[in-house]
Amino acid sequence: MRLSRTARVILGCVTAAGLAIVYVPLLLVLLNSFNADRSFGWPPSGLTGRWWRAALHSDGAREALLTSLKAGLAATAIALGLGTLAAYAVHRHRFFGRRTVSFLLVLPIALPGIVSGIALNAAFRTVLDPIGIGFGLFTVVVGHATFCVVIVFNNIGARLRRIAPSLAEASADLGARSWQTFRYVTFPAMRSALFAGGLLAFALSFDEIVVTTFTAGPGTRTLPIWIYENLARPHQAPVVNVVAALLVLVSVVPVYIAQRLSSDTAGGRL
Amino acid sequence: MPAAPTPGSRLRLTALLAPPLLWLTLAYLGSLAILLLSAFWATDSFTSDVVHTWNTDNFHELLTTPVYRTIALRTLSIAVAVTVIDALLALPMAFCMARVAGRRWRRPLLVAVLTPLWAGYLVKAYAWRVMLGEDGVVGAALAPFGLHGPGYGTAAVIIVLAYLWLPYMILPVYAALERLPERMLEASADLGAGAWRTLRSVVLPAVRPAVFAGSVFTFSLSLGDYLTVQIVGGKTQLLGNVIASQVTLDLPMAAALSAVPVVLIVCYLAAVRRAGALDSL
Amino acid sequence: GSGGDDDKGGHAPDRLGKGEGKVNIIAWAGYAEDGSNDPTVDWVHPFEKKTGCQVNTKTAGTSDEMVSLMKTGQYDTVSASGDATLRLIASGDAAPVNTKLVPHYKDIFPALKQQPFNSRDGRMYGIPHGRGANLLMYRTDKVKPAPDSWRAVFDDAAAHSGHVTAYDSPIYIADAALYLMRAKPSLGIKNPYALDQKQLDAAVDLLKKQHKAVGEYWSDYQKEITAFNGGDSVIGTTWQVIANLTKAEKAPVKAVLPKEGATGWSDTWMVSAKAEHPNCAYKWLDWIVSPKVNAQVAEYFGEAPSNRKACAETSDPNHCAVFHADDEKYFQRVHFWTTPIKECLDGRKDTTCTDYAQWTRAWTEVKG
Amino acid sequence: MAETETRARTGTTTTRTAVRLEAVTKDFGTVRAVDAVDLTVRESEFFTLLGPSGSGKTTLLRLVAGFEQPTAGRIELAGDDVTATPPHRRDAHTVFQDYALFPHMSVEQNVAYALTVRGVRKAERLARAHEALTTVRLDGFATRRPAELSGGQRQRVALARALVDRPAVLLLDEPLGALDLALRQEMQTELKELQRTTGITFLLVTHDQDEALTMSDRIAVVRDGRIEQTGPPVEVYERPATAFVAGFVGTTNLLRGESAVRVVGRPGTYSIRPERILLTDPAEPPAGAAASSAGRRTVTGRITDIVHAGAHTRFTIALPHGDRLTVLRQNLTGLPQSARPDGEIGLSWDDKDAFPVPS
Amino acid sequence: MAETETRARTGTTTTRTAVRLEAVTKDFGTVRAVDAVDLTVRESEFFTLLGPSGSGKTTLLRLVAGFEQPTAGRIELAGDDVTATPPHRRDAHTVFQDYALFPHMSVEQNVAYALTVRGVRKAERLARAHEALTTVRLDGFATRRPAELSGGQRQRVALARALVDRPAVLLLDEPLGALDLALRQEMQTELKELQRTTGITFLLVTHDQDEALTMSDRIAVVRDGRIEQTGPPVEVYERPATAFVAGFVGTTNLLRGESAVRVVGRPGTYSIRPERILLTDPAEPPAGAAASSAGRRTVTGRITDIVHAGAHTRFTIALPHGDRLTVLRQNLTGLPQSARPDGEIGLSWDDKDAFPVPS
Ligand SMILES: Nc1ncnc2c1ncn2[C@@H]1O[C@H](COP(=O)(O)OP(=O)(O)OP(=O)(O)O)[C@@H](O)[C@H]1O
Ligand SMILES: Nc1ncnc2c1ncn2[C@@H]1O[C@H](COP(=O)(O)OP(=O)(O)OP(=O)(O)O)[C@@H](O)[C@H]1O
Ligand SMILES: [Mg+2]
Ligand SMILES: [Mg+2]
Repeated sequence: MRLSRTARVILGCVTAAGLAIVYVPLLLVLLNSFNADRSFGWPPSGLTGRWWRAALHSDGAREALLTSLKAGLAATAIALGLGTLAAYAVHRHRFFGRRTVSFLLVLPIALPGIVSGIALNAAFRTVLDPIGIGFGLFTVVVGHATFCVVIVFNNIGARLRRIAPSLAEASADLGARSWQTFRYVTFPAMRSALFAGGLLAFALSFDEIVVTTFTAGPGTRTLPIWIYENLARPHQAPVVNVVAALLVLVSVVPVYIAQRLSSDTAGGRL
Repeated sequence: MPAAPTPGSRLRLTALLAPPLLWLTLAYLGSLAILLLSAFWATDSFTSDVVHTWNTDNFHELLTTPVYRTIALRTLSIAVAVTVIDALLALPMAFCMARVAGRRWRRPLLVAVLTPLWAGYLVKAYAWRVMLGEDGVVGAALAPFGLHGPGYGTAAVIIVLAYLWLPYMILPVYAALERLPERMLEASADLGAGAWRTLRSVVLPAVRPAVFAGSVFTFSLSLGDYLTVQIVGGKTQLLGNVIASQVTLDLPMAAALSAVPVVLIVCYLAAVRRAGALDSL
Repeated sequence: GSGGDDDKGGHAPDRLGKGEGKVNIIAWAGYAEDGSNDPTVDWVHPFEKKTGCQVNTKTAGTSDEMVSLMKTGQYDTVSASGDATLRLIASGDAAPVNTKLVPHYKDIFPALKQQPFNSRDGRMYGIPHGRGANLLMYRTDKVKPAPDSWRAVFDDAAAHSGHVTAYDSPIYIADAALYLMRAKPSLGIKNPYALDQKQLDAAVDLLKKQHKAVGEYWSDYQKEITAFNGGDSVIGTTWQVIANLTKAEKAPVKAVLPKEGATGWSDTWMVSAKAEHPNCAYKWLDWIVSPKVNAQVAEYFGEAPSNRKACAETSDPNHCAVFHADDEKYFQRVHFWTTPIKECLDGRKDTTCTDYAQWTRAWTEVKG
Repeated sequence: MAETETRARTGTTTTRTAVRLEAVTKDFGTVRAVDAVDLTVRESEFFTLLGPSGSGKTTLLRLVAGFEQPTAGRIELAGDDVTATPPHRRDAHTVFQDYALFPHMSVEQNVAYALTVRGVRKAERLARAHEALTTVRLDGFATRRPAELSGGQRQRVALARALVDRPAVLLLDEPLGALDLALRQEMQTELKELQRTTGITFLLVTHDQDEALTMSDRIAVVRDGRIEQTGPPVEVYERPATAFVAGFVGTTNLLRGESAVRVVGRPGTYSIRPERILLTDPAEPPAGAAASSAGRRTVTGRITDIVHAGAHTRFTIALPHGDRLTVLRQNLTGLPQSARPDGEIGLSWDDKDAFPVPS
Repeated sequence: MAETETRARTGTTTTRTAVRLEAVTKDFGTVRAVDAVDLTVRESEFFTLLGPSGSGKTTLLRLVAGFEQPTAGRIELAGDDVTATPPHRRDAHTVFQDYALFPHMSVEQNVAYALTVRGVRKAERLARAHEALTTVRLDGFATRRPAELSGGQRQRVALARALVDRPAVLLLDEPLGALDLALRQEMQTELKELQRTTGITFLLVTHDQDEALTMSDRIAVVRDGRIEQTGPPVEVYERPATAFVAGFVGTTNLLRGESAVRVVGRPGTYSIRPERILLTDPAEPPAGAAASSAGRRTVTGRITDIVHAGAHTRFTIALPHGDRLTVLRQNLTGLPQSARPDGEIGLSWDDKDAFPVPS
């Protein structure tokens, strides 16, 4: 479609404006991480680097980051396994209730976090507690994995739709067993989708707070929970800004890699 | 082309489906069932202990108390508004990214849209709180035009939620636009349609499922949110807040309240599934 | 526990054994600092070093959350406020405390001992930790003349429409009741936590009227500070510490105890009836009210310490004065948070009072 | 003992039958794609399945390869029942219409794949891959990716990949469909040559009659999941078993009922191939020795269309009662004078060229 | 005034020229897809661009449609310079190779699209859409979705969609490429018929020489972005301007250098069409009147291959010095006795059939 120059300029402006709006709050976060004013007063009363120093020495933030990484990685790993299996079943097989499966998989992410959270909380209490498994990292991982599965499912599904089924057939035809077909043909073809899906799942888990609140045990403090607690602490809010600013800066790398790996697609699907 | 069932493939299918479905059922659907079941229990009003006597009082109260209806409607309207705003923003942005910007620009633009997802939901919400405050950036930016910022309240909630969920809308719409064959657009132009016409008759119908897919996120995430409301909502109260405030006091009532978004979202999903949204997620 | 109501909550231990090496705590933000947020603020590590009890802290945002967390049975001890304590006692989630096993108990201000919100039938169900009043804060540049009555946020709230703030919890209904005690004696309110249906309705009506003028309800520090700092809120309830912090940001604010008195909170460290680590829990209780630590917490969090000797340990010599720690006259005007129950707390026998569940629903309605 | 003997005997037939289908039926839901097909392909034969779109050719091939399970019936490869054998254990390789090359592997890796999954040592693997690439004249392309090849080159890589471990049977699903005509003709010759030199059994699927006629040892014409006729190209072309075969394999003039009586002189259904009709000036008797002998039929008509199609010219001729005949004439010598649009023209053919077909 | 006159004059030429390209060049980066092409298509003409894959045919068509902007040169439609006109303002419609039907619209809506965007009233729109659908014999399918149609039906919908508002020029990019042979031949006839009855100028792109030869009024043979020859089918076939054209349009025996001297008897490059060579028994003189007259050349060879290709048989014959000739023979009468594999055979052709081509 050939757009007129004006149309292109307008579209460009809307996009630029949109992106600007997306980034203004982030810039503010960055700015506030240097704001001498503890409660983010606007305009800043002065600039200081003490929050950055404080953040870099904050064991709490470091531990929370570690917990979040652990939870995110574990949940992503489970999601990758389960999501891939489900995507395979749905996209490479025909069976009764095929569409219901994708419907059900979407539920955990579509239902409000608070509903999922209290449901999981209630279930863990009635089921896990009696057998001696308390709330902790494990329960957080279970909660996160549940809504991460659909992300992987969607990414792998989209990829499977584009990989000609004849590739796997050609492999079998040439004498490859199922696992060989997976190792030599299917997995390489899906690798970038796995990465993109995994990254998005990880990001989702990394930023989750509601379900986490209801599934975390004592001492299990993920980064968002740490942020939540520290926003309510008298002297900590600026340190939170430092952490957030750092996260944004650091996250560009994996996001960019994911985009590169899956340059043929939109790179990640929700 | 999905293969038809044969004995061998049925076994494989079972092997493939069993783990995810088992997980889903045990970890999630089971939990949901337990929760919804507990909506039929009562609570000791003083100790907040759940009393296991079967009754429908919670639902009765839910349906007869006007304030719940008001809150449910307000929540629904906010979710709809957020979804509409995001769709209106995402369409031109995704279009520009996928079809107007040069190939070299696509990846950086997409990265730019995705990166904020990592900044932390609470941090962003608090940043907006600062921006929307009386002396905030928004007020300062609007002042020269003689305008006031929206302050804290429903409008602020809509703005911030729309901001938070925007990437979730852009992503599927972008994917759909990128997949749209150039041929379709050429065919339309070839038959005499100008850019606007092509947009309306060819592009929009093609991205509709993707918009619905994105709306699954914007709609349901808005429907259940309660933290953003606490931060910028002023005195606004949404379903999520009511559920959150009841959870610790009266779990059965919270469960009954939870049934409201569950029903809304299941209906919504069923509706958009027909439009092919679930395949475009 | 089985059997009668009295058995509920189990028994206090007669003597302590060896530490279990671990203790799980539910606390308000700032009550159990381990230096991870600010390396200079740490009274957890010294405790761990001293007792060998590893501390796991869960920070709760509201009293309700504390109650529900305690119900999981995974925690040994909690810093419960008065609007949670009775519920924990009644549900049997909290056990009575043998104060003899807490050596520092003897230095606690007597006014905090054997209170309706921390004891039952003469038995203490926890160790008092600290207290504070819900003050009236206002922007001196925007609110003139300086208010001295809650009237400013109730009947006169319209003057600052859109900029009034209030604490976001059902317990705030007591603030309205407190105001009505004086403003509408005909209602016959004796105790703001003992309201019959009629009295509750009156309070709710008042709050609904106030709702029109409210800009936002606050529930955490940060919100309240930014709101007053930025001028989004100009008048409303506050805690002393918030007032101090806001002033430190150079915002023109002032906090007063209005002439009607005020509601307030007094936190109590309680032990779970199902505690897996009761010995460490007792060690924690004693540690946290020891003069030095009690002073540290009180200063960091911004409250009046409960240990008389703590006033000598504060880094700011004026701390106890600022927070009226030993000013019993001051605290006589404060009605500490207590969970409203059916049985009227003011002693009325001819009527049933409204309970917390009803307050919760009423609060939902107030906010609309 | 008795069993061994039976085995041995089956073993003997093995040397002659490469593929055998017995009463094979395949349903997709309510669609019967393949309907009780019996088929025997001999060893080292170039066998073609020819039929219109949707007739079930691909399904037949996929049944042989093992990608589909028959609803009923039995499939043998080299005398062994493979009905329940998965694809990777059948000694048959497929050349897919879309080639199905592995995009992330080099040409060499693609070709060596069948050896890789069998665990053949790397050195041998590469040697044999290069040998196969040489066979298809692509030895210079070993390290390229499939995306860097043209259509014809990809086609050859697919061929090399399927040939590398010398399967007993090669299954080809319209392997030339995506190529342009010149390339297609070139590849036809190459394929035929390859089959001759390797001695591998080729089972080809196509809807292009020219391809089928020029390449095959035998053809099976498929229609609606059934085989209408099996035989060598000449037989299928010259003696079509049904009107459908007559029409689908080559163009023909089909004459039925009244028309048959008028034109052929007898009732029934007849096929007269356009190339069998001789054009003459209406005045003159038909040229050549057999001109007016018995067994030759002559009619007169009017030319309505003349299309020059390169090697031959196609005439459409209207007979007096509205019948139409198509006549093909090689562009070898000059045309009869009257062979111009609207001209009167004489047509003649040998009686036995009006071949009766069951309709 | 002067300008009006110029306009008027241009207007006069309009009645004769539908499409004109003047020195049109198109580069994609460093690839020159179209190289200084001059081309004139007359009104109501069926004009075909014929060439191998990658020769630039599609690019030429897209330049005319307006999807691509030429790097240099000028494009006229009906005498008007449209070089800078966007596609939706050019009076030409395209039938895409993959049809490019709008998947979310019914057949009817697809066909009516050109009218819809012009704001034609609904009643008229539907009436004309149905008319167009009737033209392509699809009137029963109006409410279906494209996904519910077969390939041939989709092709016809695409055709109806492009025809509905009677554009001056119809651009067709290998419209029959995806269809099977029988259907393709049927559609060829229909397309030709449609062009005749509507009088619309057709500009067709194909790589299928048969299609080009049988359908076109004129053919342009494209190679590497240039036009090698333009002319009516017979001319392009019979008098190829270059060796490339001779080889690409129909099969031919190209004889060069030594071979030419040996076989044709003269130095140079010559093309002898396989159908122009007569097979005789080597003993007998060639049959017919011109047998031994001057201007006829006779040689003897050995048959190496005989392929029965339906209407004709293709012989490959080895001449004594290693030259090979392909000979086509219509299956009209019996073969010479020696026409069997490995048999000695005589070949003869008219001297003027050995056509010299610039190489
Ligand atoms: N997986 C499938 N599910 C349902 N129907 C199918 C499937 N595969 C084939 N069919 C149907 O079976 C019939 C035969 O299909 P098949 O692909 O074998 O035909 P074909 O002869 O190969 O046609 P073409 O020349 O178009 O490739 C068709 O009607 C087709 O729609
Ligand atoms: N958009 C493009 N970008 C870069 N190169 C292109 C583009 N389109 C075409 N080309 C190149 O231009 C040349 C001509 O391509 P074109 O598609 O016109 O050929 P064609 O004759 O239509 O071939 P085919 O028969 O395969 O369709 C080719 O070398 C092709 O690679
Ligand atoms: Mg097929
Ligand atoms: Mg092309």
